[in-house]
Amino acid sequence: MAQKRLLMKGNEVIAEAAIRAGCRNYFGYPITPQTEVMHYMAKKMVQIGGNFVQAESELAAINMVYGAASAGFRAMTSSSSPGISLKQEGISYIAGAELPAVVVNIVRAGPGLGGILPAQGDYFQATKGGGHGDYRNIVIAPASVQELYELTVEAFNLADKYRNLVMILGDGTLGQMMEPVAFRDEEPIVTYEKPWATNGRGYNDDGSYKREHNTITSIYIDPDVLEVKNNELQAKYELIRQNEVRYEAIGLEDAEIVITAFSTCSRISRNVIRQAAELGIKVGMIRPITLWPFPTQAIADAAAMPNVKAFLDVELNAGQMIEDVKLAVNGAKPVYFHGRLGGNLPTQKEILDKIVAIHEGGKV
Amino acid sequence: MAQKRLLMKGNEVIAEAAIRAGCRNYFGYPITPQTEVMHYMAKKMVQIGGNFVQAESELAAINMVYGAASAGFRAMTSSSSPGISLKQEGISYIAGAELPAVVVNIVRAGPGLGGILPAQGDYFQATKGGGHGDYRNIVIAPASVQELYELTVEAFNLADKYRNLVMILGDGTLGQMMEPVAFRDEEPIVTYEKPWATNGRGYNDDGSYKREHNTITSIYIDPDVLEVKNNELQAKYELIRQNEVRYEAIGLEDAEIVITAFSTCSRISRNVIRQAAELGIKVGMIRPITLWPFPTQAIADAAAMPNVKAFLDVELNAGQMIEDVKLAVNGAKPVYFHGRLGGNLPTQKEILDKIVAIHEGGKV
Amino acid sequence: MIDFSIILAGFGGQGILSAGKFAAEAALYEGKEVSWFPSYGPEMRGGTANCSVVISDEPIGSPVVNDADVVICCNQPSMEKFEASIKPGGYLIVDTGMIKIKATRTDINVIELDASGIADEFGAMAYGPISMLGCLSKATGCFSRESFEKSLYEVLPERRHKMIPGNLAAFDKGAAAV
Amino acid sequence: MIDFSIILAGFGGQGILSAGKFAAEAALYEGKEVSWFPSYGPEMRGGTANCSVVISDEPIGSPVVNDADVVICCNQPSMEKFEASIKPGGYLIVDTGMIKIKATRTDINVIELDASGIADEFGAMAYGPISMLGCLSKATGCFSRESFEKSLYEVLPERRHKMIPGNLAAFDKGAAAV
Amino acid sequence: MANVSFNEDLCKGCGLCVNACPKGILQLDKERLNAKGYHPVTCTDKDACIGCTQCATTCPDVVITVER
Amino acid sequence: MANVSFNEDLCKGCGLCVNACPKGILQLDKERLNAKGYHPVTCTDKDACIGCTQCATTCPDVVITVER
Amino acid sequence: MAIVFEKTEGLTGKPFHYCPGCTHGIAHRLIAESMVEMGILGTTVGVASVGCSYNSYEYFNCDMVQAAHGRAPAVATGIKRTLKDKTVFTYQGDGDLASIGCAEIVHAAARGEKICVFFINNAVYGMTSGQMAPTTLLGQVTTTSPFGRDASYQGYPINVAELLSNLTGAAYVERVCMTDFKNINNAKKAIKKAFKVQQAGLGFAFVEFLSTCPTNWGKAPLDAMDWLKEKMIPQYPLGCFKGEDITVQALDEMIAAKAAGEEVKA
Amino acid sequence: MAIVFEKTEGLTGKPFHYCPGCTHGIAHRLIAESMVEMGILGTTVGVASVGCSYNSYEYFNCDMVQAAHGRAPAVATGIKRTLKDKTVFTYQGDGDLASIGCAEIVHAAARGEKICVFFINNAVYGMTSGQMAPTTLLGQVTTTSPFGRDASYQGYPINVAELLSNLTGAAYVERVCMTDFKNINNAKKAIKKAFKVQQAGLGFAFVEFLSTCPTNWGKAPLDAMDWLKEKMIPQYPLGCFKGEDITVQALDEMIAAKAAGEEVKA
Ligand SMILES: Cc1ncc(C[n+]2csc(CCOP(=O)(O)OP(=O)(O)O)c2C)c(N)n1
Ligand SMILES: Cc1ncc(C[n+]2csc(CCOP(=O)(O)OP(=O)(O)O)c2C)c(N)n1
Ligand code: SF4
Ligand code: SF4
Ligand code: SF4
Ligand code: SF4
Repeated sequence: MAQKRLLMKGNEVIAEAAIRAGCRNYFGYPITPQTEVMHYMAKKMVQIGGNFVQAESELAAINMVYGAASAGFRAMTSSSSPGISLKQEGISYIAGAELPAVVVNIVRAGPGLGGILPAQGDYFQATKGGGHGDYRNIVIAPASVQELYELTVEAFNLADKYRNLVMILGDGTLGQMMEPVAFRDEEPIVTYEKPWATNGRGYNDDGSYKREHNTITSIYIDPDVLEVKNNELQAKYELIRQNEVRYEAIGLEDAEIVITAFSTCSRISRNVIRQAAELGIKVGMIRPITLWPFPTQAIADAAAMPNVKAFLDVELNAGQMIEDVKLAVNGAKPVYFHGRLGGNLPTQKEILDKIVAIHEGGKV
Repeated sequence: MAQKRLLMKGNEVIAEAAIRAGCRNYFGYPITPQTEVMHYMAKKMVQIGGNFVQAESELAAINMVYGAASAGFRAMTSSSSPGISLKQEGISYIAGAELPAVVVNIVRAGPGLGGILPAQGDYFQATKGGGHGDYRNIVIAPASVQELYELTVEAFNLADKYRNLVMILGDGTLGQMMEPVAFRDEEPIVTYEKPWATNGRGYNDDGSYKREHNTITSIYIDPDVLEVKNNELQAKYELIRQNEVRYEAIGLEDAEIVITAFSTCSRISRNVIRQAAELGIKVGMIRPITLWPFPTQAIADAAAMPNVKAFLDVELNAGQMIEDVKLAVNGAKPVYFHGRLGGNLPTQKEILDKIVAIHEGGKV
Repeated sequence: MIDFSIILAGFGGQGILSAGKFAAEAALYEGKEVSWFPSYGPEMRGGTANCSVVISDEPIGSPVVNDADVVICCNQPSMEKFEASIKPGGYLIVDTGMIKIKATRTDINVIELDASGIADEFGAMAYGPISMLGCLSKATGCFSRESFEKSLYEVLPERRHKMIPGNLAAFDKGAAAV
Repeated sequence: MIDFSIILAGFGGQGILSAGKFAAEAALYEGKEVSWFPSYGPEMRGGTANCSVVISDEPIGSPVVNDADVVICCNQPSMEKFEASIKPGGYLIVDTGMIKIKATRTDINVIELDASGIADEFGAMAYGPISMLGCLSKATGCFSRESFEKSLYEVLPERRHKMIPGNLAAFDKGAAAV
Repeated sequence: MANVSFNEDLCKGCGLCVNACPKGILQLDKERLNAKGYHPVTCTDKDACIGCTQCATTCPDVVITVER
Repeated sequence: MANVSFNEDLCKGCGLCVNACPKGILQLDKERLNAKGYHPVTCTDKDACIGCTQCATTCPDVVITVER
Repeated sequence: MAIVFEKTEGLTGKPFHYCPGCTHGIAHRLIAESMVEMGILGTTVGVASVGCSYNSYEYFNCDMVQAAHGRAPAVATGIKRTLKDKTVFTYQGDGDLASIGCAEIVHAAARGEKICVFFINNAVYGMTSGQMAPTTLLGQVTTTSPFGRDASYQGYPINVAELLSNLTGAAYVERVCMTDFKNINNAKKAIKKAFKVQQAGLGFAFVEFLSTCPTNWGKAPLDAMDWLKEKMIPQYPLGCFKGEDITVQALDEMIAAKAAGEEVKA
Repeated sequence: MAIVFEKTEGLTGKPFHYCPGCTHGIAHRLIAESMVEMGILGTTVGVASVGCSYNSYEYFNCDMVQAAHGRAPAVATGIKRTLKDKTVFTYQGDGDLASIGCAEIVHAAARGEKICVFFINNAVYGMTSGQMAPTTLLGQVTTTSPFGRDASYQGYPINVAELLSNLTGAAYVERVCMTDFKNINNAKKAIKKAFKVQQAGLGFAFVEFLSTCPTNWGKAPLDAMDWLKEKMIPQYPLGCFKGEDITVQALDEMIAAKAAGEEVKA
């Protein structure tokens, strides 16, 4: 049974959700606008006997996660854009060593030190690999505080299930806002055996070892071995692509224009759909919940629908997810773009104006 | 006049080219397979009175580049995949502060510590932004030691011209191989004024300052100001897209199949074209020399040619540039893929087999 | 009610952010969708503070408010900044104890209240914004006095329940001014 | 000649990499396209060394050689590893001073030479691989003795020119064995 | 003869100068708020100022100018 | 009574054990190469071994076993 | 009457955004005044870091570069190596310098990089709202040590001046505070000495300023000053840890000799 | 006759890939033997780093994690915090630990992280072919100091043991070498003491091993040993820099008390 709705800050909900998901190991370094995740953890972990370490840097934090995950424990870190850039080597290592881990990026405006207000400029970094080599993070984009909670819990399950890094890609809006959240009485935690964990070989009663030594590594110096390893990784990613795509589709059945938007932009767009309907323009939306794996098929299917005349991609960046949208649409319909930069959010009016322009401009 | 052809190692040629381009500031941290760039610089810079600093890490190195570039000097660093991941924050800062800088990535196989043999698994990282925020590096992919030389010189010009980071994306093959290189007697160095450089305000004879204080920064805490700044950046990127696309096109006029490949893969593919011709299959190639800006138009034009029936993208990764190829082709023709991972190179035979399969399989 | 939006603004330490939370809690108590969003932008260290509250019967779009139905101003810089953000027909609630200038717009409803006076009277800064919530509730009905009261009991820890009567009194004083 | 490919392999320190460079330099002197590529892979610290040299009239494709026209082996592990990489009709040049096993393939040309014997005779390890270049040149004509000689003058610094006669003599001894 | 003056709008009312003044003639003006919303410093006895610059040296916001 | 024996194929001919042996009875076999291509260590006078383990302790490649 | 104290031209005049009573402002002014008094404002490049002073480039009236969090010493290295005859300094907080930038500061010191580092130790992360810093005192409550810093869980404070003074490349290391007239004047002397150590080419010069953060300490400005004196100074004693023996006169002579083109032996 | 010396089961038996005469192998064996002799091979997790010993996880017969370059102390922290009753060590070279990993080692020590760090100082980067390390001696020729390390250009060697011994959280810091029977046995004592310091919960334990790199020093193995003795030891004196007063007996008592569930006061 769902409990009462509490008004809570997004960042704190992430922390609470992680704890509910059984995560007892948080390693982080402060940065706006995600600091409340840390503050919450700093208090709670001490109270419940978990581990909270304020690392000396984001690099150290991600590598502490690497260590705790190697030992077989649920572990997480959180940061915001510049800090996430610093974690890229570590993220690539986690991919190479196939460790389950959860990383939260409450994105702020960049590049460089940039600003501290919300943005979605780290989409490419998160989904295509900001680190080196061929790897994929599962990337989840919640759109409300309630989803921050549910999807954070889910993130830990997915991480363990696939021995993969799961990134929660939020933006400053989600992290800083308060919204009602209803916690469940019991979390749907799935427990996975981790026979690979490096937690000590252990001794039998006769003094012999319980098992051979385990090793966690990402180096395979022989290219043939590394190629096999890489192909296995790719096969795992294919499996994830098949099983874990999540998205929300609204009003596709009669939409003339389909908005693609995630997280904060999808919230604003939802209101626009209502407004457009008042103007007699039928607008639908596909909201990717997993940014990777991307809902390519859903978008391709929508692109094949005769009622759908165009797509409008809305992002808090200069146009990043739009590439994945276009790859899915594959030329079948035009794809337009509206974006805001620097920490500003698009208004409903801006988006509506764009919709009207597309609709009227004979472009539909 | 071009001088005599000398047999030189790719990595050493990069270093020599940089020096010829007027770069007197090298900051780096050792990593295979690019160490010879450092070794060459360590010796040469001392001999010619330039600056060589072995930084304490790749992070420090990129930030030393940031400093030297701020002061108005040509500066560079080089590394390989894991080291480049560590530079992502710095790269994003360089983008935000609009500093000219050259970064060399002699790519090795990943993810994680991976292997030390050649790969192209850092394509996404280099071209879409491994760091945070909306920015673009100019990314150049030489395919021979001679090109390593010429394009490295060019990289410094482009960096200054656009106040932008230019990345030379090579792979272990190019860095480690020796090939003939013919140096020019004189380099086509373009000198740009840098009135923005933070090199001291200077004093007039009367003790007054020569100018107001200059500042180099990437933080714009007001979102409206940052949005303007971001839009200016995007406008610059658009300009670069218009002016600086480079590619090589081979045999498109009658090609049935067009290979897209860069660097080492394009070399191997060139031989395949010859072999395919012997089998009566007409194969052409578009070889991007700039990976960003990407030769989207050239590929779109080829996709529109009636003789072209399909594309085959060949890479040393699990399929990265293929996304840009598909975005350019935009559904007009099928795009196939052949890739190798882990440090292995595709053989001519593998590629040829793929060509034959596409050709025969009625897929063309 | 769809995306009814309120901006509260003033100096840091005046209790602006808390007042916003109380408003959101009260509406939540009524089963509404609510959001609260702090300004954590450039002015953070400048001594000013503001937040947006949105109340709605539908899932809320942007929690960041550009055009507000109501703006509650507790100091002069806020008034200069936010008066323009009020939708025509909306409300501007002004702490006349802090703000000496007058509203310039004529297409909005202006409610004046000596909130800082009330705060002085009740002995703590935080009562000022609370009294302005009284105006808000009375003028717009975006949440009721009952909900405000209930939410106080919900939100405040036991040991602080003794402060509830004071808060209600301040609230009522504000409401009385409308 | 299109992508004529040679693998040289042996222990580290035997002069394998340098011999490969000399071969490439000699072919370059003849106006050919050439490439030289060292193995810098897993075996780096294991005490073995090998490199690929490609000589061609056309721009060279991959400098990494999988199927070689010629394999020059200076120790047993190399022979075990690379014998299979020779194209049918290609050449295997074996240092019988170091390698006690016999080639197993019958579809290739095997040239045996006591290169380490020659090296002992000339007083330095490096002469062994040089003598095998003599075999290479003579057997395949991928570069001439003249080019080899000229390239020695080009590549070696003046102070080491005194070593050229010895190198040529070792080269000739190898060539004579074909 | 000395004079202390204040760039009042920069004052943040921190009181460090008040504490630093050996003559005890500085005080925060609890009656007024400056543009930034702080109670600014004020000099209660201009004539008593000895121009020692201790207040100015201690002020983190470079509010104070001293003449002597 | 002591015995020193070698896992010869692991030996890299570094000579550290030769230097460590207080009896001077170890030597690299310049006549032979082991599978790795090194001249392996050999004991020139097995009977003189006192089993002090100094060679084994010094060997970086754990080549040597000592019995006593 | 003449003006005996006014805003230095070493500052741009833009009002500081620091909180009331925050001594960042005093440190800024002292550095700015020193540059002007030494006649090097026009030949100095400063490096701002990430912390409350992230935009100190808007205040210092010399050329300024804003550096990534912790990397100011690397940025300064890049500048100083290219501008050997200019003066280069960094301005860094304790989170920036002692935590994320630990490797950069240790190595700049070890390299004997000829830069000045001005280190603002306020025992807390100011900008990001009061998290524990490496310099946070045992028992001190912060947003990430809500039950007080506990050595067995969060480790011990790092005494940066002492640590760096161990490195041969560090020529001058001093710790000062800005609690009162005398100490403020001492702090300025240390700044000037640091600049001179750089000008004389002796190596790395480091001044640690004990500084208040009234906001995140949750204290009124004057109480913060008291807390600094009572709690911080016992953990972080004031004084010169390296280069005490180098006199200003000796420095001046070295600088003059250098200007005259002579080789200087340190 | 009984076997008095044979390969320990603490090693997997996989032949080392190290160069002839490289003392990485000795350090490996000593650590492995110590774990077996102390009965902790089954309860220990080791962290390999990036350097010639990158794949030491193939040699040590305990559970092993391979860490990113320089980050082994952070990885070890993540492991130790989750496995409080297990023994955790890192094995790191001087490039790894003293250069890129400088922040991580300083902070692990400052936090008093209850781990053992085995630091192989061979004054050079081995794996990547002989570049200068932070520990390279003045005048030493390397591939990146081709004219010899020059203090004014490349700075001074860092004495890591001395540096870390400054940090309160470092409970035990010792420097050893492996040049001969006696020193090798001393090194093993230090390893065991370090493990015991961890078991007793006293904090961070650090053993620096002066080690040879014949390949990159360009020296025959025996000459490398001589060079180490003649050149390295004067710069890096052997000895205990912290925790000398802690006796093994005292440690054993603390460990026993801990096992008996008593609170230990350091
Ligand atoms: C890579 C990165 N990590 C984290 C941050 C967030 N951040 C900004 S300032 C700061 C701490 C500043 O503290 P300190 O250096 O002590 O300076 P103070 O604010 O106290 O003056 C942090 C963690 C950042 N901007 N970049
Ligand atoms: C991030 C990163 N930077 C650089 C490297 C390349 N690298 C591998 S080992 C090494 C140096 C190792 O030297 P050291 O730690 O002294 O160990 P040794 O090899 O001497 O035992 C370097 C720089 C890397 N793998 N990852
Ligand atoms: S010290 Fe400065 S800011 Fe503080 S009260 Fe005095 S004048 Fe105002
Ligand atoms: S010490 Fe070991 S590796 Fe070296 S020669 Fe002796 S047995 Fe061989
Ligand atoms: S938060 Fe602290 S350090 Fe930052 S400006 Fe305010 S008082 Fe100063
Ligand atoms: S390179 Fe040096 S450190 Fe590495 S294995 Fe060889 S001798 Fe040992």
